[in-house]
Amino acid sequence: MTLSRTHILALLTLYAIILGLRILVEVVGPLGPITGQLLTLLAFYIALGQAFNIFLGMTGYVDFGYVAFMALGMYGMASGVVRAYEAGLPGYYGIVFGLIQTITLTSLLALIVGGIALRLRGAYFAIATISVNEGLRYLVEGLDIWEGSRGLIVSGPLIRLFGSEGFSLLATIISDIMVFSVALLALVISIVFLNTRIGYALKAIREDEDAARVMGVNTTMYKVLAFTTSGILGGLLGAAWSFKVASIYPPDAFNILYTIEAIILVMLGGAGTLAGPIVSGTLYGSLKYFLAGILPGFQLLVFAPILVAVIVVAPEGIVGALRAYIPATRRFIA
Amino acid sequence: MVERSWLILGGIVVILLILVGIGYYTTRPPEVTPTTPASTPTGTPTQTPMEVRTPTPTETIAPPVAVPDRIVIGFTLPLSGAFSKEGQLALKGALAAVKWVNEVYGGVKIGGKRVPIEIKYYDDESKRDLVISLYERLITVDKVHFLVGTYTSTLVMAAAPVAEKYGMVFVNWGGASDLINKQGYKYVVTTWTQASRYMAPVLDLISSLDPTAKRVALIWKSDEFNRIVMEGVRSRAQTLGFTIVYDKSFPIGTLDFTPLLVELAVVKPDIIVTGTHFADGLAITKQLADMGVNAKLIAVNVAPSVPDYYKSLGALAEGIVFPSEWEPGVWWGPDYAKKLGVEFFGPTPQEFHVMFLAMHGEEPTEYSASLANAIILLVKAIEVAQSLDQKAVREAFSKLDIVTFFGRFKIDPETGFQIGHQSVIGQWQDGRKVIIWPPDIATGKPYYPVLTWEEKKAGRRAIP
Amino acid sequence: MLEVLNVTKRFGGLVALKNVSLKIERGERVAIVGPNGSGKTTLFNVINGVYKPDEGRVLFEGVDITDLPAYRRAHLGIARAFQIPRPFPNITVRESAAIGALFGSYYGRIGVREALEIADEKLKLVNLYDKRFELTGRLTVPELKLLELARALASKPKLLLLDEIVAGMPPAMVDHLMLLVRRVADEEGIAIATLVEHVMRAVVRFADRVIVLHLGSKILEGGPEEVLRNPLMEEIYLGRRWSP
Amino acid sequence: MADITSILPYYIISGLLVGSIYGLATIGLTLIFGVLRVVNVGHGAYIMIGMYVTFWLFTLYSLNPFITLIPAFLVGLALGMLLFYVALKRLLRAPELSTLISTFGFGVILEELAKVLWGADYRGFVYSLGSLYFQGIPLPLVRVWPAVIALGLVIALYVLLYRTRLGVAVRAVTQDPEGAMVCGVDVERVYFLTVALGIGLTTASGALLAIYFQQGINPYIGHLYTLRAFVIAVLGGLGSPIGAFIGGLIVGVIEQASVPLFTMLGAPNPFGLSVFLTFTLILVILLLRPQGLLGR
Repeated sequence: MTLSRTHILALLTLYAIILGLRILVEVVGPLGPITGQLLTLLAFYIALGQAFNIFLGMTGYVDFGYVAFMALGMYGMASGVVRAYEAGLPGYYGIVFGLIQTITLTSLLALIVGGIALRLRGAYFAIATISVNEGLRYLVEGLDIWEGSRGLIVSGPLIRLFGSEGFSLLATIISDIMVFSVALLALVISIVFLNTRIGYALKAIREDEDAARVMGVNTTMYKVLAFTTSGILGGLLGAAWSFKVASIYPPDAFNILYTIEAIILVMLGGAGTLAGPIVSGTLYGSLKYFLAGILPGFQLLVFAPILVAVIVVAPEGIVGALRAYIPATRRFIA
Repeated sequence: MVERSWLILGGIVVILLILVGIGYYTTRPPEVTPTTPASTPTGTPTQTPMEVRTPTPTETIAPPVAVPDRIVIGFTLPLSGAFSKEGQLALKGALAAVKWVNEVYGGVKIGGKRVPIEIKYYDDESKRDLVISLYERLITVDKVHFLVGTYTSTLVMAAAPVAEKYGMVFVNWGGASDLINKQGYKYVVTTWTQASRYMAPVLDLISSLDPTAKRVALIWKSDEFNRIVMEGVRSRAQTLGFTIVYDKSFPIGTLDFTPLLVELAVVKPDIIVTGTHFADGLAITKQLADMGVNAKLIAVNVAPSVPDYYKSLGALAEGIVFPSEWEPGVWWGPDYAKKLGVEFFGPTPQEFHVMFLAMHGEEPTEYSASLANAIILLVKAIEVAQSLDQKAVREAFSKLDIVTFFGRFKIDPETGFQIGHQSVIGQWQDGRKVIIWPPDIATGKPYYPVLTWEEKKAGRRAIP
Repeated sequence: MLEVLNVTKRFGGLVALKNVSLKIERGERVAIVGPNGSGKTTLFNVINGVYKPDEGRVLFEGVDITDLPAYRRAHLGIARAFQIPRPFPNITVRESAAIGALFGSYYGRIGVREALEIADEKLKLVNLYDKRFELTGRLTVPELKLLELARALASKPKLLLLDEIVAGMPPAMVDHLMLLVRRVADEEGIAIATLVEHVMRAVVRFADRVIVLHLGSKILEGGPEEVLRNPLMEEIYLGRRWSP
Repeated sequence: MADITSILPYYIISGLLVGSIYGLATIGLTLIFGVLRVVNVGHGAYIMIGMYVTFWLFTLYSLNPFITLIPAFLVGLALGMLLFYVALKRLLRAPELSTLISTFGFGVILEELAKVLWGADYRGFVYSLGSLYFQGIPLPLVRVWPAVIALGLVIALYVLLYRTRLGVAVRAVTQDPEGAMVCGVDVERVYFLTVALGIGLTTASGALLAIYFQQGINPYIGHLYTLRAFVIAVLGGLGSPIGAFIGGLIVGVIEQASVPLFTMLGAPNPFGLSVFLTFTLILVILLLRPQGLLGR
């Protein structure tokens, strides 16, 4: 799709609404059932979907090990902070160092996995990435990297570096801002990609990779580019989230469930669409959150059938279906 | 063709439904009737038919503090996902505690009034992302007065920062990791014995029984909890002069322990200590039996403290030793308080036991008792503080030295570490859990050395 | 401009191309003729880089491109229109054509906007302009072939490889298409190599030169009339008759 | 520990036993993928159902666990049919990944239903047949027989696929659905039967796993096997049932036999590293031979 100004404006408006609500909640307190952390949770899902969409939605490759990027992001940030604390450096050094580590680790992983495994196609690529993810997890546990299975706990160092107040700020507002920024960054990058050569190359790859090569698309480069971008964004999201969970355990951090969630977020909204992750992130996040309160213990029994029903009715995703069946929406929903 | 396949489909669905129905009908204990969804979030224990909210006795003394007409305690529990068993057990305890406070005790004594309590809870699906936003919802939307924790360290770790941010007292009853209280949180109060002290008394027990049994083997799941438990066991072993002859871990998610057990059979230790949770605790016991690996004493973490353990393993569970924060039959009552020279508060162990049985039709477990205890302690702290102010209640916790049905409660004022409570050691004897350590509250004698697997299969019971 | 020197390509034990050499000059139209399995398609794949030859070299404008990957050759100006159109079903006609422009010999010199303009221009040329916002997947087969051509032309090629583009099209359209290609090629100085299996009439009208492949070897080369009259042809096609 | 390496044969036998059940537990996954190109993300849930069927029938009616294999298989067939009609039929022509969501959702529904019906308790039973002795170490018969039965089922499947008309149709659809359709194969019926059969075999393998391990059965136990099944499926070649079985054997042997080897090398956490080794092996195989050991 070619993005018009209307498309971009509509997308940014959606973002602005969520961000605006978040700020409003911060200032005046929760609006009914809408709390700051709920909005951040939604932003988290939106960011996850938006970041993964750059790879999954645009290239059609399924990275079943996507959570490895988030995990490395969490570990990168957390170990940076811990290192700074142990070295007696001021806290913001730790955060800067953590960010650098996050970006280095995730881009390294993306380049290595992308360079090697992206030669595989379809299900083979998917399973190769599962193996990378699980392999990493057991490597961390088996060789006791980053405290191994004991888990890397950051809340202590953070409290000592920034004080209780500072830690609270980090765990809520600052990491919230980071989550929102990642979501926004992922959207902006998606828009930029779609409006330049890159987007066309990725779409050609998704549709027919061999033909794309003959037409002059350097498929390897664009695939690795999308993979790396998507991976780094995932890593940054993990880094932001590490302040919130305050502790990182390998089985949790490398949990394949996050990958499945990311796939659901992309597919539910509509792969390759820009508004898709916003719609699906909001829907998915709020369903989970509110059902947890309405039917504690039974919410998944309501949630899962809804998921199945939606995808059976609209296999191309919500936004995809809207665009397909209501042509008028194509003018402003991308 | 299609029609026939529909017929087959229909037929098999019927079979399926029948099977499901059998399973459901025969296994449904009366108390598992799902709570009516609409009313659960308010947290009132709707499943108890005799539930009556006690009207607050009217003692008309001008209240010095603004007292609400009820005090709401909020928490999340893993009611689905990996820890749903523990979560469900804990919820039953919470309901029992509310009933005791409101109906037996008559409500929290504050500002000259008696105020009933209420619980509000959500299902966190054993997922940390949800824990964060749900705890904030409890604080900001539901405006609960106090928080208690959720089950398991990893989830508690995610919840604590939120409580901290809003300066809410957070009574941690379900995270045993030593690390929680090492983070410098100001509002986290832990009621459990830390993991490092949890299983070590097993070695004290053996020292007192058999000075010749010195060769210990450790097999443990490499998760954070069992790792710390084993560190505690190791250091106690050193002090008491044990030799550790085998010490290996297995990754989370292992159900086949053959490679380790074969090695263990070669090593032939006197004592086997396993660090496990439920599924692996059951599996490892079964496989020790299958492989015929015998020892003078076999201690298994976590799994045996739940009655399901005996139900699943039958006679094979005989003689298995396990640690627990609490067991029904641990009569840590007013006598114990008197001996320590501290106050006793809450239901006596017997009272709690009877009430719980009446409410849920089953014995309380470690998890049920832990959450119930957290709520009862919170009530006491509020009464001591005579205020709903978080700082005041937190200080009251620091000053408390008290015994409840759960045992002693005393924390390190700075960190919130539990230093008063101690874990107990139990043993399955003839189908019943018997407390065998510490001696002053033991309900029976230890059976030692334990029966071999062959003897158990032949039907012998561990009756001392 | 294009030189194929002694190229051999094997697949396992099967020799698909045996020591084939040929030359195509700027602006020239060459038809490569041969029955099914003669190695035509393999030859195209060697020229545009899908396969690497086992022996021999490929030169383009005097540069050895034997080891260049397919996409680099596209940047140099070698474009290909596929026999069985390989549409990108889920994107629009206009975008499909624009991909040709973006990654052809304009590569790196134009942005999306210019590419879309070029796409529009070529779509007008092949009469698909009205359908430019349709999804490619909704086009008919002849329309797809036109799009395939538009996309190839949009890349501003120096050498256009037409992969049996006329097969399966109504005769009237074939003539129209051939005229169109010829006109554009003349205007822009594009050399064209086209693969032909049966439709010999088109060959005569269209090609300056005909190269005949059989069982992987080049057996004939020359002007169309000359080649068609050669008795070898009848042998190759097993006595099959063709319209003159 | 010199005597530990000397019992390596025991480890290998033990690995083959558990591996053959892993293999059977993977066949359903790979069969469905081969024919429908659907990755059943909820695979583990059906294993869990199979385990519960065996557990309940044994505990309630003292039915011989090996006989429960039949009802477990039937329940699987029913579930497979249900899965096909509810979650897959309408998505066959939809974007490939949409089935990922519906199969995931279906798996979650089964798990949550199991939790509501049977509780989240960790259950188990004790059923013993005595032991063989190999190198002086007991090899319980409740582990030997399930492995033998798994092998038998695989042979039966082989016969079904290669010696019957249905099998020919299934294989034809695997190779080329459109071609098969042209040749008069009712592709949708083949899809339907494949899903039913695949899920049936999966629940049957769950029953065998229940006999093998007997303990720790709970609604979420399937997760332990889903990932392993993915890996084994790729190892054997996606879509190749026989390959999956051999892949299972290999993974079983690696899991068991690499532990003493790592111990000998003095690794701090040999068990964890043995799992790491499994995944690394998969990666290497994928890169060298992406179609898997027996893939086309």
